[in-house]
Amino acid sequence: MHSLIQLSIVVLLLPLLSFVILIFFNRRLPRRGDFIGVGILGTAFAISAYIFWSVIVQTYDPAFRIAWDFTWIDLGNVPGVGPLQIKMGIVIDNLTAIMLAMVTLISLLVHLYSTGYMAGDKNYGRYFAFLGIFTFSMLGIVLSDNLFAIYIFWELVGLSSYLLIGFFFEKQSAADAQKKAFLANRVGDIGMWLGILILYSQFHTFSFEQIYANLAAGKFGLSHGWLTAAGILLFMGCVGKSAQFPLHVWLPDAMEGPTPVSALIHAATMVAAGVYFVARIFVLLTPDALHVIAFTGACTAFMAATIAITQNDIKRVLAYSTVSQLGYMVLGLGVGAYSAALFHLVTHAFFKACLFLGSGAIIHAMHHEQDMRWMGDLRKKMPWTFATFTLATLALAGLPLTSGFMSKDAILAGAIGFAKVEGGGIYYLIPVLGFFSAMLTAFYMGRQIWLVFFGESRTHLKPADDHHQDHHAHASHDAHSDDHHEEHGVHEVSWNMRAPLVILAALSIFFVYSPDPLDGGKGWFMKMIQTPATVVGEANHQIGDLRTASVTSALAEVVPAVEAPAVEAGAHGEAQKGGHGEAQKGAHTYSDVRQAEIVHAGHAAHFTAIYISSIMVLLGITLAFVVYVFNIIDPEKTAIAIRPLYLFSLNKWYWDEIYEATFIKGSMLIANILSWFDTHIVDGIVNGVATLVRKFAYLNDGFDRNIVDGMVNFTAFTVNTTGAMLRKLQTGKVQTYVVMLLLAVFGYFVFYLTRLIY
Amino acid sequence: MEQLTTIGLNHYLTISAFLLGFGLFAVMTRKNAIVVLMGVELILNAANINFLAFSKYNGGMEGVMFALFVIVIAAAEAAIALAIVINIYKIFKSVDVSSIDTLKE
Amino acid sequence: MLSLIVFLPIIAGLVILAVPSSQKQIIRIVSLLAALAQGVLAVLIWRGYDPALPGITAGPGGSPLGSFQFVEKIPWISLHLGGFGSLNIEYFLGVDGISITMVILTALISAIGVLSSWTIQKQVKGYFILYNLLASAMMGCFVALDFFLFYVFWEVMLLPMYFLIGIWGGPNREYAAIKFFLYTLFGSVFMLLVMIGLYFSVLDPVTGNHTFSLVAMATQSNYIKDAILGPDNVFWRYVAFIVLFIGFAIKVPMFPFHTWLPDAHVEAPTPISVILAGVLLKLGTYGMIRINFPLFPEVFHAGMYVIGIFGAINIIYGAFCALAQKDLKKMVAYSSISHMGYVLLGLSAGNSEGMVGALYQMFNHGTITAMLFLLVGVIYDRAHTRQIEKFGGLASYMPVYAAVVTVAWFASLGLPGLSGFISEAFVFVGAFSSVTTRPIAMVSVLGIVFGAAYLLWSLQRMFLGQRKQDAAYDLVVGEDGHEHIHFHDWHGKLDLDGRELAMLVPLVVITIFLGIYPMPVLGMITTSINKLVQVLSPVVLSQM
Amino acid sequence: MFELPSGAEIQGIIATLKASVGFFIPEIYLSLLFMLLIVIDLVAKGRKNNLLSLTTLVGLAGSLFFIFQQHSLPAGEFFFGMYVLDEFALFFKYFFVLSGMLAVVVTMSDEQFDREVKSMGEYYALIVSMVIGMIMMASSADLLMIFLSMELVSFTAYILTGYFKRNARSSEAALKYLVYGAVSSGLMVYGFSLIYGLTAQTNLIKISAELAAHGYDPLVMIFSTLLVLAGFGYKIGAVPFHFWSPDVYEGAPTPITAYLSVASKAAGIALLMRFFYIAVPHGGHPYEDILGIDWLSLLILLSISSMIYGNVVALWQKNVKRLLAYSSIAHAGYLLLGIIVMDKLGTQATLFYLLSYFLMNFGAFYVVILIANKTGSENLDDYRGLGKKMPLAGAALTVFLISLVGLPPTFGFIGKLMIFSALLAKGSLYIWLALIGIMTSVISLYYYMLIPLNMYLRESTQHDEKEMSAGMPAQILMAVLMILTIYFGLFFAPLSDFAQYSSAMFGITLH
Repeated sequence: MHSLIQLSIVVLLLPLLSFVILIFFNRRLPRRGDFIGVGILGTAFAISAYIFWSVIVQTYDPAFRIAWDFTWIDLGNVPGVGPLQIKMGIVIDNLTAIMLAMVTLISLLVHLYSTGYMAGDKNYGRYFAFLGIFTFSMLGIVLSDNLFAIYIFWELVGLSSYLLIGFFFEKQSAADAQKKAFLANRVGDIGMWLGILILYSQFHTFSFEQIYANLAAGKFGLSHGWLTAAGILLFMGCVGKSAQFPLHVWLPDAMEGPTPVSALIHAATMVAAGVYFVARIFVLLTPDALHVIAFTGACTAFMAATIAITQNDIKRVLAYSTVSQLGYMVLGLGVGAYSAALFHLVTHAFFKACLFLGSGAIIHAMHHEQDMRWMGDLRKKMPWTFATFTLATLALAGLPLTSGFMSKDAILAGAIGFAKVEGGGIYYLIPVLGFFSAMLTAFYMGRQIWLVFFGESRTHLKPADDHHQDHHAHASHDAHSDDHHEEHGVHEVSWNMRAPLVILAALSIFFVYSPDPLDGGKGWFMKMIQTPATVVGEANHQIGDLRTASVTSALAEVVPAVEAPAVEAGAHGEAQKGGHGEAQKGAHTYSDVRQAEIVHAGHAAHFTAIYISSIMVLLGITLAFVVYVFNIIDPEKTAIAIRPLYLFSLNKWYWDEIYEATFIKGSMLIANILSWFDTHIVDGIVNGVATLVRKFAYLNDGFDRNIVDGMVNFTAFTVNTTGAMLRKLQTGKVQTYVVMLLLAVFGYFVFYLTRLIY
Repeated sequence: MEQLTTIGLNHYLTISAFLLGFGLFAVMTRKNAIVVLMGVELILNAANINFLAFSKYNGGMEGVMFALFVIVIAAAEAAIALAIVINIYKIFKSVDVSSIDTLKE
Repeated sequence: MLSLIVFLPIIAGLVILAVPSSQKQIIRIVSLLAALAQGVLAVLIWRGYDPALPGITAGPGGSPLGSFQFVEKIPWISLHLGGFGSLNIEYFLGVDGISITMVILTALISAIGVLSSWTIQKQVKGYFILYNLLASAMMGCFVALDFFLFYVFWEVMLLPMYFLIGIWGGPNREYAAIKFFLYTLFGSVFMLLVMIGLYFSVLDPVTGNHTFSLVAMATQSNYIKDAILGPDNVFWRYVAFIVLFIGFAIKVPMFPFHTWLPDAHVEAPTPISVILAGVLLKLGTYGMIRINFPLFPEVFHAGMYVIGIFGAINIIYGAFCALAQKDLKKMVAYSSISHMGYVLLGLSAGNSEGMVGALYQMFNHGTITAMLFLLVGVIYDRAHTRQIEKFGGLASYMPVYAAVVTVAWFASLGLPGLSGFISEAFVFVGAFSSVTTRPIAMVSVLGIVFGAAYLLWSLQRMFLGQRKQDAAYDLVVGEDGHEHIHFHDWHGKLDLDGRELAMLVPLVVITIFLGIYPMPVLGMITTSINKLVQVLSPVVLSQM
Repeated sequence: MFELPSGAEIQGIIATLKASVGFFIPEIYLSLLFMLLIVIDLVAKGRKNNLLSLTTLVGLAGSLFFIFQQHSLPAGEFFFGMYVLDEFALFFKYFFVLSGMLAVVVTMSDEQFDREVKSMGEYYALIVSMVIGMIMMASSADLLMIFLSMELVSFTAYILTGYFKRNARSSEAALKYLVYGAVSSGLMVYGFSLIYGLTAQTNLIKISAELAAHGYDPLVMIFSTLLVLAGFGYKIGAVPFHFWSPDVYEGAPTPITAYLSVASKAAGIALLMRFFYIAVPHGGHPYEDILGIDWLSLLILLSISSMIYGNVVALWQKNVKRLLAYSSIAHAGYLLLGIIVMDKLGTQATLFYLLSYFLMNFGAFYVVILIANKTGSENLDDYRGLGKKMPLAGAALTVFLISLVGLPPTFGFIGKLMIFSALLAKGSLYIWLALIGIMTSVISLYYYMLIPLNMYLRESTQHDEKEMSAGMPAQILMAVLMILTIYFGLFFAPLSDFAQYSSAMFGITLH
């Protein structure tokens, strides 16, 4: 076993250890054992930093990959399949190494930060335990080498987010939010699970390596459509976890959790998991699947941005910006800008974590005031926070010299290239949406900065009772704020909350990633993470051909041509199923053509992208200034002027209401109907008759009580009525008996007589 | 002798059939227990006539034997029956068969 | 060994018979000892079990020894029937991969059941006699390899169950008891006819006589071609399969024969619910695996689709009904209908993954549902109500209880890392891999979400948030200044006490351990399942 | 008209009589016992003691010895073909004697007798004479013998039914029994006369030979057979000849009810089998038309209607005795199932079922009596909460009822098992019959379980939780019966073998 593997296993298990220790013993330990959590995470980060160093820095090789696995379940010699084992394993490549470092670092910082933020909470120890298991499951996703393991850790992430979001479970809203998050994720997981099932049913394995090998060898037994379906279904997992449209609704509510948790979940780990997973399965996504992904991402980015501009809760703004940024990443993957998307994943992780922790600091300082309308003029009181927060904001808005600038532009460039390659038309919608969202981002972040840090303090403006009530809602879980609230007002936070901010802010400056502030492509990241060769080439055999043509030829004639071969491509794929080696070769070459074109076109579009986006961003910021600094446009008036649009955005496009009305109400309705059906119909196929039975004249209460319903009821009923009639024959008059006797004899006689005659 | 022999088996059978019918009729319709019992006697005697007739026309003594035994049995039956009827009369103060129906259903 | 594990409880029952009914503690201890001894035996059997032997059919030379283990085969009754040679009934016990897990489960659950019966105060003597009788019968069903013997055990279970529900049950117990009795009897009487029919159709290859041995029946070549249930007599074979299937399906319980279950559960006392859900339901599916499918493989193949559909109906229908329940126990009852649906689905797949999943699900459902019912019992003992609305915010006041509940609930909704997940996963993997049941599997996946829905919802309503206005308990400020809750007329420990922990902790541990490393159980069953799949597969049929 | 027999013939007759007496010892012994009992009764007038009952018990037990000796004798007819000795007959001799003994025991523990009558008087003597009559029924080979023995049984039954002279129900039952019995036996005799007319024979075997040889007039044959069947059916208590039984069973003293429901039913079955297996020639295949008349469907109709009617109407009974009466009608139906199969296995099954029915039915009635002694009632509602007050009785009754339903591990289950095996052994021919049997037994579960339901699941109306003990001997007997019921449910091989051994008639064994 490679030493790095061993180390990675240690990294994986350390947080679990912290969970186990803290969940059982936190009350017996000094300081509820928070130092254990921090210490363990520190170790974990140290190790993964070493791994990062030795993988990325030492062996500077894009194709670096080591794997190890062991038999987890042995199904023996299965008829029709042969010996069948289910393996668990670990794979380390560049992406893994980077993610490992990132996750552990941010988790460490969050731990550290929480020691200040959560101090005094009555479940302090349990909180760190939950952070531990969360980190554990996230690392599991990062390291796993097969779909099954990923699914397992995927669900575990769901669980730990459930636990953390609902950490203040006495709050009804928190309890709702945690349930919502879990269920929304489950919906996504169903899709993911089905996708996994499709692949397993063909190859009887969960391992990425084998699945890709089989796919490349064209062993996929079902039609090409199934493969596309598999891709989209697997993507659904990401839709759930990475809060893509239409399953994004859980994420803003998840802000009910403690703010550091928001940083952890919504910046570094959980939401990143979805994107990471799509990256892992990137190679088996068919072009059609990729289109779906791209459009989903674009829609998400745009929708979230439009919502963010009207939110007042500081954390909600950030939440929606997260959704929007995730949209970018997914968009990036969809358009095939693989490395750009992942690049953005990492950069975003750092500056968004910074933003959240910063907002946490603010909220902490403001004694759990989250509404930006009552903030303002904090830059003097909290200089550190102000500085870091602003830096991160710039990164998020995507101004030059920041990490966000490079990654976002790479994605947008890819989008343009993609639109070109796919032949324009509808596909140009994607970059357009992307750029528009960029502008919105700049706008709402500018708004936030201004509302929070500039102007004069508006704390006093807040309706008192409202504030009071709000304050009480939190009082239940945070004794700390209770004690010191009245003594002194807003203050800069302590060092253990400041340090993380600084580190994270530093990590969102460009030179960390690339020497050239304008081109991330020159940086180590883009070099290490390169677009892998797809394994589903066989199917877009001719598509490839046409693409090469399409670049040169005019767009108009290509658009129909794109659909046409796609149809017969399926058939072709079926036909091809036999030939392995040839198909494989074909697969690589041709598929690479498509990728190559996109990348190439992306590079071509690089500067276009930079110009457009810079303009957009500047527009956004100017707008923000115009509105909030120079008050040339009065936001209230505007809001009233475009009230419907304003409300639409303020109410988050009414998604919650829609879901409430359709799915939740609907399933509850079905549930009630069915259970009525169960008690009244199934449980008494003839309950109507059964009631008759009860009404039945002869019945005495004793019988009534014992009457058995359902089918038995039916028997009981018929049996009893017949019985009731038959017993009337027993008149008690002996002469009637004699008559009966004779009748019987005579009846039989006639019966046989007829049989004799005929 | 001749005239006698002209009476065939069928005559006997017819008579016995009629007896049977009367007997059953009596059993079914009469209220008085005694009469009911007489009806039973009629049934048995119908059987007797058959036995004797058959044994006359088929030869063999079994029929005669049977008839004798049936008569004896009938006597015994009558004895028991009367005992029971008397007991009934003691209790119900009536021998109306149709009115005695406390046990039913 | 097997005889001992089967008849230990009955012996205990006889001992109890001698104990004066005033000596409640002695009675309890006697049956606890019996249960523990059973557990020890189960462990011994488990240790001594060789996973290499396949079971299902006879081993080499037609003798079960090559394939079954711990076999006890004694001629029990041999009598002469007119022209039909001699009627041979054997006292024939043995375990293979299919029954071994169930044996262990039964031992475990009945031990836990005894513990949870500690609170029974009414007619303790009679209760434990019946309880032990029931325990014996259940164990017997799982190890009997002679159809006649199996049938005897099967029917013997009914009466104790009837009385246990009927005497120690809730307010509406009469109704529930009779309903249970009639439903199950209705299912089993027809089994009698099929049993006789099989007897006349099967010859023991070794002795050449007609036989009740399930092992002999599992080999199609042992059937007389033109006998009533012989291969030529297709119509009656189908009828027999359906009749048997319904008989078992009622026990499972499969829609639409499931209505007895919620009533029985709601009325039954906690330990009996535990037994009922933990073991009895498994008998249905066990019967299918052991008898229904291997004896009529071709019919099974024709019917896979239908079985799968019923499985799907169970899964989703049960989940929906659970979603609508106000009574916690009823919700759990419906949840187990839903979970038994997974077993049916897995069986219908007819491939190793599905069947392994189904069998493993039987085991896990046994442990998990036992846990659920115990937990329901815990809260019912304290609050004397099971209405979900009557609770709220319990997590703050009963942390340990809340923690265990969380584990159990998440286990039940199939969270990875807990045993339930692996079995459900395998069920789906199997069902999806077989072309026949693929569409059904795709539909059934919805069950995952709704399962999560009703469980989380109940969890939230009962444990999270604040105490409700009309809650079944009061808030009082304890001497340490903190708030506590107080249940009316409950004087025991507020949170879980020692006995309850003793019942729950083993189950929790098992659930978690088997969720992380399932091989201890799977390792025992895979060989047999592969063999079974082979027996069921059309290839074998064509060779027949 | 008839010439007297010559001396030689008379010598021959006397010789035959002498020879035949050797085959007749048990009957003679029992007749002596009968007289002895009368004498004892005369001597020990008025004084109430167990002398009579014990003598009866011992005497009956003694007769078992003589019956046992008859195994060594060759099977065959004697008394000029009036009477037959074969394994079949022996089986029933044991059966009747044992049931007689049980009836005596049951009577001893029934306190109603103390209340109703001053002295047991000729009661036991009558029981013995009834045993004799039944034995003769089981072994008679001639129409005349059949008639005589049946009448003997009937007369004693009438008297015993009405034994509680001052009890209205008892007397009414006696009257009904008398009228109904007299009519149906009258009809039977009429049928006999017609058969005699057709064949000029009264011996069963000769009749069958005659019918086979010379054919017959179907119309008359049908008519006569139906009349005969009326007679037999009345003894069996099968629908539609059952009307007397509920009233009589309810009215009669409980021991007599038990005795009639078991023994006289068995006697009827014995006769039926003899008549249909022997007198009516038939081929191998059951459905092969037997002399143009489809006897089987006649019996099938009888049995189906009995099973359904008995079980269905029983659902309505509030009086336990009456409930058991209806259940006994249903059981007549199950017994007929065995006869319908008409082969060795069927006969064996029927006999075996009789044995099981004997045990469980007597057991049930016995417990009913014991409970009636304590509560003075046979009403279902008065059984509430008895499970606690009389634990053993409750348990025993439950076992007997379970056995009556036919659930393992009880005797009754094996009985049903045998019957259904016999049916299914014919392939798919009789499956539908078996199905009806099964269905009806499910129905029967319902009303049988009403009794334990009342005993255990419901609290008694008057709240005195004191235990009522039925007295040590009764307890023991009850326990023994209960254990036997379960024991034979698990180890029934000897009995079944015995039943099979006994399924031979006239040395003829059906294939």
